[in-house]
Parts: sequence; C-alpha cells; structure tokens
Amino acid sequence: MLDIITTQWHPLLNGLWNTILCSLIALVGSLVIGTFFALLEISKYRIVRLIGSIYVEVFRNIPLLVIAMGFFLIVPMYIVKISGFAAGTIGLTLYTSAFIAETVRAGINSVEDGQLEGALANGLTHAQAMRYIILPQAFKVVIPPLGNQFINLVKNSSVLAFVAGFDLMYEGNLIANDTLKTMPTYFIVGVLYLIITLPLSYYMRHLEKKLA
Amino acid sequence: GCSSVANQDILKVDQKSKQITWGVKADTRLFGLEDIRTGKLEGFEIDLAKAITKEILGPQGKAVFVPVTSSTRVPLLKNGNIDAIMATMTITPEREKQVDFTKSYFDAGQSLLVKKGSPIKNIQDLNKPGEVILGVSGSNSVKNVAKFAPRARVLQLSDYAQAMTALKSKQGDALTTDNGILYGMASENPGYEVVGGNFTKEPYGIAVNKNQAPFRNKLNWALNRLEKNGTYNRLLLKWFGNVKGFNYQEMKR
Amino acid sequence: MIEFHNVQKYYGKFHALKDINLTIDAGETVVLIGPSGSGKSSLIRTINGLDPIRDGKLIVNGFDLADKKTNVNLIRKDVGMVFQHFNLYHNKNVLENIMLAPRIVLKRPEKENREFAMQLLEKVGLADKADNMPAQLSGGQKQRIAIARSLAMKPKCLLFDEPTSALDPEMIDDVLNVMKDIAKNSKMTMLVVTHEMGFARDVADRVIFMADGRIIEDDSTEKFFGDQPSTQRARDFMSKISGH
Amino acid sequence: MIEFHNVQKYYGKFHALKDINLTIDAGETVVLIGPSGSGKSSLIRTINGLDPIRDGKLIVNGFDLADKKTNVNLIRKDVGMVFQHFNLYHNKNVLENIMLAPRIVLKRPEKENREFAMQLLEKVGLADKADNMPAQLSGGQKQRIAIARSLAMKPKCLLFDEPTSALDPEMIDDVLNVMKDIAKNSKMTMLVVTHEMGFARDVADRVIFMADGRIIEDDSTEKFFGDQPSTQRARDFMSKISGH
Amino acid sequence: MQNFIDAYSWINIRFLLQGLGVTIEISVASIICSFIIGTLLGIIRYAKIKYVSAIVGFIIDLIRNLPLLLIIFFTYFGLPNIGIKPEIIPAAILALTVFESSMVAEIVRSGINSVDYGQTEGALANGLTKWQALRLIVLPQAIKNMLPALVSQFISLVKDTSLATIIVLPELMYHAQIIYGQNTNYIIPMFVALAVLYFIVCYSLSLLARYLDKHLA
Ligand SMILES: Nc1ncnc2c1ncn2[C@@H]1O[C@H](COP(=O)(O)OP(=O)(O)OP(=O)(O)O)[C@@H](O)[C@H]1O
Ligand SMILES: Nc1ncnc2c1ncn2[C@@H]1O[C@H](COP(=O)(O)OP(=O)(O)OP(=O)(O)O)[C@@H](O)[C@H]1O
Ligand SMILES: [Mg+2]
Ligand SMILES: [Mg+2]
Repeated sequence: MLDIITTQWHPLLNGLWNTILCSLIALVGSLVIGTFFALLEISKYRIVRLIGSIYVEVFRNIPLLVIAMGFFLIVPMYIVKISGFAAGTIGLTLYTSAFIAETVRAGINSVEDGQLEGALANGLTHAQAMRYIILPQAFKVVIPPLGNQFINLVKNSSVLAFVAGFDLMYEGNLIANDTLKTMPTYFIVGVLYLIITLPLSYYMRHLEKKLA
Repeated sequence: GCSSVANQDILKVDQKSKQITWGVKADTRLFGLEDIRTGKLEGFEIDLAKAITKEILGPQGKAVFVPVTSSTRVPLLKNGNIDAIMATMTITPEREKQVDFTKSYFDAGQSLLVKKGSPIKNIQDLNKPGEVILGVSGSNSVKNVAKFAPRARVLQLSDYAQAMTALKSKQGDALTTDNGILYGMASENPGYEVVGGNFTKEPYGIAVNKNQAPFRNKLNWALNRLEKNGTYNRLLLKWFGNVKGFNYQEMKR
Repeated sequence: MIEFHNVQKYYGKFHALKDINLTIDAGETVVLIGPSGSGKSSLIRTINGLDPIRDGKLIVNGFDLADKKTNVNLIRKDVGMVFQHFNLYHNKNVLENIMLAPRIVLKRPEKENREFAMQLLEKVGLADKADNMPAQLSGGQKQRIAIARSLAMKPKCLLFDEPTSALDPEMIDDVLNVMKDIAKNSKMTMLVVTHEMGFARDVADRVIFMADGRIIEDDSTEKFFGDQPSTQRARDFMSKISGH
Repeated sequence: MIEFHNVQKYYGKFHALKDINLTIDAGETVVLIGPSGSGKSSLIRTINGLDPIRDGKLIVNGFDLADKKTNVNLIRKDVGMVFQHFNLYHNKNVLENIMLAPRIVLKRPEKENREFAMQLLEKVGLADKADNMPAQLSGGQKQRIAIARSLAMKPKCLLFDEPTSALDPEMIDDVLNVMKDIAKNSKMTMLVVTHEMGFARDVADRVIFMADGRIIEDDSTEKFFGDQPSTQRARDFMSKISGH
Repeated sequence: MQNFIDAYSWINIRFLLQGLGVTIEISVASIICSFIIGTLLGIIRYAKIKYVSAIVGFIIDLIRNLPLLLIIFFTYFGLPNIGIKPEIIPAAILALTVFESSMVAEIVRSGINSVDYGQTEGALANGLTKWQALRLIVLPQAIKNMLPALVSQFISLVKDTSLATIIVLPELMYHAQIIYGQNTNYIIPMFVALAVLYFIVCYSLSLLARYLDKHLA
C-alpha cells in the first residue's frame, strides 16, 4: 500500500485537486441555478412553475452518468467542444441544482407564513419580502440539507472518471489498472474522499446543532 | 487471507469438477461479445477457450464463462471467482509481477484510427503538445502511447464505443488500440480509417494466478496442440477472415 | 377611511364573509368581537389586501381593493397591522425590524429613520432592547416591538388581530397600555379584534359583533356595554367570555 | 400522595426549582399560580418523572422518584397529565387516543376498554366525535379528549399544566366544567397550573404561589382569596392578571 | 437517424427491458432491505444508547461519505478476502443495502427528531414506556414526515444501480453497453433510451410518493 503512495502520489494529488475544483465549481453553480429554479417553482404563474418543475424532474430522475455522457459525447458533436472535465462539471452542476432547487424550495416553505404576512403588512412588496426576510431565513434552515447535498456532490464528482475528467476516481482507476493492486489503490482513494467529506459532514452536524 | 485460492492446485480442482471458469469479455466484438438474441457469449476467445477446455478435460469438459472488464478481471482472478483470464489481455512485464501468463495466443498490434483526410498518418505525428489520443482505460495500448508519443495527452474512456464516439465528437485526434478492434470499428464508420500500421506488438496471453505452474503448463500444452492440429487457424479464419484490412494470413500459426 | 359595501369573501367554496357593510371613519377606534371562526380575522385581513375578496366594494384610504388594478402596496403603506403571533422578522434585530420598511419603502433618510425608531422604542418602553434579537424577548415585549414597527410607517390606520391572546396574563397590560395610549393620544384609525372587554369599554368608540361570517351587531360602546347587546347571540357570547 | 422534601432541580446550570417542600394529600385539589418562568411547569413535570430532579426526596404514590431504581412507568400509570397543547396522538382517532394506553399498559379487555372509553366521551360531552381525528377538533374539544384519555387509565392523581391557556375564550368554560366535575365528584388528587381564578375559587382546597423557582405562598383558598395573599409579590401578580 | 432506427430494433429493446427488469429487481430488494436496516440503525442512533449509538454513528458516517462506486468495489472484491464470496446479484444488493441503509438511517433519525416532542411526553404521561411511545406514536408520524426524503433517496438508489455495471451486473446500463458493443453507432440512441427509461421509473416513483403523501393522512 505504501508503495502506491510513494510512487503514485503525483496522479493522486492531481486527481484530488481536480475533484476539489470540480466540486467547488459545481457547488457555486448549482447553488445559483438551484435557487433560481426554486424561485420559479413557487411563482404565482402556473406556466413559470411548470418550467421550474420540468427542469427539476428531468434532472432529478436521470442518472448523472447519462447526463455527463450527454455533455461529453453529444454536445461537442452539434454545439461546442468541451473537455471531459467541463462536461462532467456541467453535468454535475445541473444534476445537483435540481436537488438544491427542491431543498431551497422546502426551506422557503418552512419559513412561517407569518413572516411573509408581517412583511407585506409592513408595506414591503412581495419581492422585497423575499429578498430581505424570507430568503435569509430559508437559507439558514437549508444549510444542513445543503451540506448533505454538497457531500453528495463531492462523491458524485466521481462521474468525471467516466468522461476522462482526471479526477480522483479516474486516476485511481488508472493506477489500479497499471499496478493491478486494485484493493489497496481503491482503499487509498476511499481515504482521500473521506478526507474531504468526513470533516464536512461533521461540520454540518455541528452547524445543525448550533442552528437548532 | 485467500488461503483457499493460493494453496489449491487449480488444475486438480478443475479436473475433478470437469470444468474451467474463464473470465472473458462480453462487450468486445470478434473477441467476446454477448449475443443479444441467445444471451450466449461468442467470439474468437470464447471458441478458443472452449477448445482448450475440451483439450484439457476431455469431451465432457465444460467451459464456464464469467464476463469481466479491464478493471475487474484481475481482482476476480485473485479472489478465485475465475480460474483464468482470456480477455484481450496483453502480456507485459508490469502485469507479470501480479499474474502468470501463458504463451501468446493472439499477436495483435497496436494501431491508430483517425478521420479520413486527417493529417495524422502515424504515431510520430501525434507526438506534439495539443494532440489528444483516445483509448480505453485499463488497456495496455494507452500505456504504450506514453512511450511512443509522450507529448500527447491521453484520454481514457470506459469502453470502445465511448472512445469511438468521443473521436467523432472531436474530443481527440486519434483512437488507439489493438488493430483487430480498430478494423471492426472502421467498417462500421465509413468516414474513418486505420493508419500508421502496427507500432507495437500486443501479444495476448491467458492469465492465471501465481504459483499455478501445473495449470499454466497444461494451458500452454493445449494451445500448442490446437495450433498443430489446425483448430487455431480454423478459428482465426472464422472470426477474422472477413474483417476488411485485417491480414489474417500473417497471423496464422 | 374604510368602507365595505356588500363584501363577500370565500375560501374555496366556504363563504367566510357574507354581505359585509361597514364604514369606519378616520380617527375612530372600533373593537371587533365574535366567536372563533366567525370571520373576524378574515374581515381585518381583507382591509390591507392580505386576503382577496370575491365580490362587493372595499374602499380603503381612497383606493378600491376590489379593483385588480389597485396597487395594494400603496394601501399597505398607510395601513399597519399587528398580529396575534407578532410576526417580527426573526433574522433582524429589534431596531432593524422597525427601520427596515421605512428605509426600503419610504426611503426615509438613515439618520431620521434611526431617531424616529428610537423614539418609538421609548414610547413602548423598550429603548434598552434595541440591539436584541426577537428570540430574546418575552411575548409581551415582542408585541410592543411589533406595534412600534407598524407605527414607524406613520400609518393612517392600524389593524390589530387578537394582539394579546398569545400572551402570558401578566404581560397583557403592558401591551394594552401602549394601545390605549395610541387610541387616546393620536388621530389613528384603529380596528381591534380582541376579547379584552376592559380595553373595549375604555377606548372603543364602537363595538362590532360578528358570527358566522356576518356582522350581527354594530353598536356604540355605551349601548353595547350599557344596555347589553341587542341580540341573544351576542349576549350568550358575552356571558361565555366574561371572566376569561 | 405527593411529598416534596427539599427538592432541587436544574436545567444545566440554571436552578429551576429551589428547596421545594410540599405535601399534597390524596383527594386534594391544589391550584398552582405564578408568573411565567417561575417554575410551575417544572414542578408539575417532576411529579411524573418527565423531568428529573437533582437533589432532595420526592415521593409520589409511595414511590421515591429520586431513587434511580424506581420504575417511573409504575408511577405514570397512576398519575395522569393534561398539557397546555393537548398532545393528542396525531396518528390515532379520538377513540384510539383514549383506548391505547389501557390496552397496552393495563391489558384491559377490548370490550371493557371500549365501553369505558365511550363512557368517558359521554362524560366530556364528545361521544359523537369518537371516530374523528384530532386535527378535526377545536382546541376546547381536543383538551376535553385529552382529559378523557388521562381518566381512562383510572389514575389516582391528575396533573394539569395550563389546560385552558391555549384555548379561545368561549371554549374555556367547557373544559373548566369538566375539570370542576372531576374535582367535585371523584376522589381524584388534582394539581392544576392555571390562571383561571374563578376555577380556583370554586374548587381548589389550596392555592400555591410560586416565583423564581420557590414556593412563596401556600394558603387555603379561603385565606388566599379572602384576606388577600400575604406577600407583596403575590398581591402584585394577582392585580396584574385580574381581568384577563 | 438510421442509427436510431437500427438501434431500436425489437431485439435490442427487449434486451434493454430485460436489463430494466434486473434494475428494478435489484432496486426493490435493496429498497426493502435498506429500509428495514436503515430504520433500525436510525433508531439506534436516535436512542443514544451508550457506546453502541456512537459506534453505529461512526460507521454510518464512514459509509455515507464514500462514493458508492468504492463500496461496490469493496463488497465484491474485498469480501472474498475474509472468506465470503458473493455472486454478482447478491453482491450488488449487499453493496446498495449497506450504502443506502446508512443514508436511510440519517433520514430516520432526523424524521424522528422532527416529531413534536409533546407527542412523546403525552405518551409517557399516559403510562406508555419509551419504546412503546416510539413504536406506536412517534415512528408512524415520523415515517410520514420523512416520506419525501426517503423517496428521493430511493430514486437515487434506482439510478445508483447503474454503477454496478462496474462489476458486470446485467442491469439496464450494462445491457445498453452490450448493445452498443455490437455497433459503436448505437451509443447515442442507447444513452437516449437510458435517459427515458430511468426517467420513467424514477418519475413514477415520485408520483407514487406524492400519492402516498396525500392519502396517508
Ligand atoms: N386559508 C383558509 N382556507 C380555508 N378556510 C379558512 C382559511 N382561513 C380561515 N378559514 C375559515 O374561515 C372562517 C373564518 O375564519 P377567521 O380566521 O376569519 O375567524 P376568526 O373569527 O378570526 O376566528 P378566531 O377567533 O379563531 O381567530 C373559519 O371557519 C375558518 O375555518
Ligand atoms: N428544557 C429547559 N432547558 C433550560 N431551561 C429551561 C427548560 N425548561 C424550562 N427552563 C427554564 O426554567 C424556568 C422555569 O420554567 P417553567 O417552564 O417551569 O416555568 P413556568 O412557571 O411553567 O412558566 P410559564 O408560565 O411560562 O409556563 C424558566 O426560566 C425556563 O426558562
Ligand atoms: Mg382570528
Ligand atoms: Mg409552564
């Protein structure tokens, strides 16, 4: 096991870096897109709500691998050439954003009606009430589930392995195939994933307790 | 642990049970591919494995097939799920540290598939920064590329169809793997051609666990007999006789 | 100030307000009572457009709420509301709760805004709580902040929906005293849903009794408490709630 | 029936009950009053072991609650409790709410169980609601069902924690009447936290006043309401809540 | 276009549907197993039993935080090292169950916590023991609360079965790979078919959940 670390630390670190990079980009992207579609889903207008829910249902119900493959293989054929890393990251962003939209929507719904009514009665418009009162409170509620989404996102970034995105799992596969030391390699890869996700999940639990 | 696997003489076990369990490919045309109608596996390797089984165990001997992929074949062998791997596995010194190989049963050579009219004519043309070569992860051919075209970037995908489609999507400039497979793909995709000849030798071997000398010797013995009695050439003709561009005469033994 | 003409309100198929006709003049203090589910909250919530009406005409401060082209935000600027459960902004401290709407809606300059907010805090007796978060206050304190928040918009009219019924008994007086002060010392129009009969007796100009979505009685305070309500329904109700 | 000897209770570092000494005899009806946060709920909840005590001795129905070997389930069988927010089982209908504990804890035969449950529903005036779910009831109805649920265990003692303070004013009497009926017509020991002074005057044998985690007064009802409470603290409190 | 017509021959479609059958079979088995085990684990975590809850919690955290792909690998290739040699289908079910149970355990724990504590107090004061209160009053309500989260988890599970292609489980994704192994031109039609088939299954599942949510009042 040690020899894998001593001889392969370079690709492993590279993979770890790409996994972190992809996760961060996808996190920010899916947060923005997810919030946008959450707002669509609670709109007054039926048609806007419909658009929101179609987006969410489509991306929620198709395997991430299929989405990422679509971006890697089909999009360059007809639209624009993108790298495996980009295709995987975009796929991961859209996929995660559907889940985040659901989470944020639930968060908005969990803010008591009284808060909105209080703000409206106080003279604020619906949009102002959302911006100053409802969304800030919703985000607070949503932090723990968002944290879990982020952990899922980190794990799901392993989809990059299938589109040559040079992430941790991709490098792990290569090392395993080269050295044929399958179990030790994947053991190390697992530990590297845990190094990202475990602290995160403990931090989330801590936050959850603090906010409760 | 793995006491059971390491300490057993596979040959004896198989002779007793009258069956050999082979790890084979199920998604590779010409070598090992599942027939969707029947659910049976077929291909050159499948037929050869059957013939070897009969050779070793006699007419009642049974070949059992377990589909494997490049990433699962070695762990399955080590865990004893399969007795031997016959799955387009190239004999390399690196791999010989982990498993034992028989003599080669198929001398593939690595080549390139490119779009017709591409400026790339051989592997040297790819040895430039910015060139991207597509391959299948776990295959030996991608490792060779690092030797022959160290300055190119290599993208490894999960299977040949994905690699081929990535080539069509211009995710790479050339696709490299063993020539038999490349010719198969060229015939499906008229806009693409195999170029540059074989720039490596890719001898496929049957892999068995370490410390199974009796079994490996028996496999070599069976292979030699099949080559001598013409079975080998017959199977070669059956599977590669009609592949356009593939020189089957050269491969005869 | 507020005029209901034959107003009808429905929740789905449920007819919550039936044939409401009611006029409240500027500066009046009106108390609204009635059994649970009789439509008191529904009536009061239509006035600032929190709940829509189906039919009839509802003129508030010159605007017609039945007209879809009316911008209800213009009405809400001049009509404050105090809720049973306070509805303070959980994510803002006391001062920000009071200053937010004037800043955003009225664009009141920051300095003036803060000074006026502090003045209101003095008035409700909570100047020392300016920096607290709502969660750190008792119910009675929250409600006094909620009143200050409404006053910060300098409304022409204030609506109260059971402002003391979620409070511990010993906190009720503090809130009622603030409300009495407003009723007596300002020109505010006030419509108050409450069961505090002492308050009604003390400051109300009129008492309205509702049941089953209808206004059953609309009496002057003297008549309502002096001669007893004229309907049996209202008398029954009064005897049930007296003492609680 | 219930004996507190120098009981101390803490929430973390906060000293919620201080040097409580109190004896309640079988069959007595005792009303407990005091400002918010004075420890009334804490005191009542220690009696059936919902909250643990830190120090002292607390004997309920012969069992010592301070002793860790005491099986608190044995105490709870004989000590019923009615909460401010009812705490009916949301997932069971009215009849099942009443029948569940007798069936599981007392193994009362199904037929007898049902008959007794229906009898109790008659008693609280809600026999027609047997098949309703709790969500379909008004607050006053929920609380009467909660009382029936407690009675179904045939307890020796009933604890009430502000049973009417979450109710609409016109529903309070229905609940108080049921409670008065129990106090007058059964041998039940009752400890009631409430601000309903009419109820206290009517049925209490004693009135206890708490403040800051201590028992400040423990008077007979006649003395408490007749001569006025003896401490200034209690007199202030009484003047604040009178009328609400 | 011709590729699509050829790829969607009845023989290929039937083969895909066979794969879908395995996907559903594995999913159902894993859903049932992980629901039962996850609920038990969630209760153990909720109950705060000395040491036990902490250890169970740590294991759950470890599993929850690993990519499922690795868990499948460890199950199929790691277990034989300790003398257990599962077949592919049991191995896949085992791996999915191990992973999803730990996810379900978290959902159950927070579902139980989401039930108003007054319900527990009411039951205790009514004479029920802690366990009776949990079983008869709190859990039934918790299950209703956690239904949405559970269903999303099970939707993920259905999609996650596709990762078991890595150990050559003959499910939908793998069958698609076999089909496009015959002809590389079939790959895009196959990915489109995959998207549609997974969507149908997963979306039906969420419709079912919505129905249950309404009618489980
Ligand atoms: N959002 C709603 N959807 C459906 N029905 C409603 C809604 N809000 C109120 N109702 C119904 O309308 C009727 C009147 O309700 P309203 O809240 O105005 O009564 P209220 O007099 O304020 O009662 P309370 O004293 O309990 O506050 C009730 O029967 C109530 O059930
Ligand atoms: N679980 C808890 N954790 C910490 N402090 C608590 C807890 N429960 C109660 N307290 C504190 O203990 C004190 C007494 O509370 P308790 O609920 O017994 O008062 P009370 O007299 O019943 O008041 P109320 O009339 O508001 O119900 C209060 O200061 C309260 O903040
Ligand atoms: Mg109301
Ligand atoms: Mg209390």
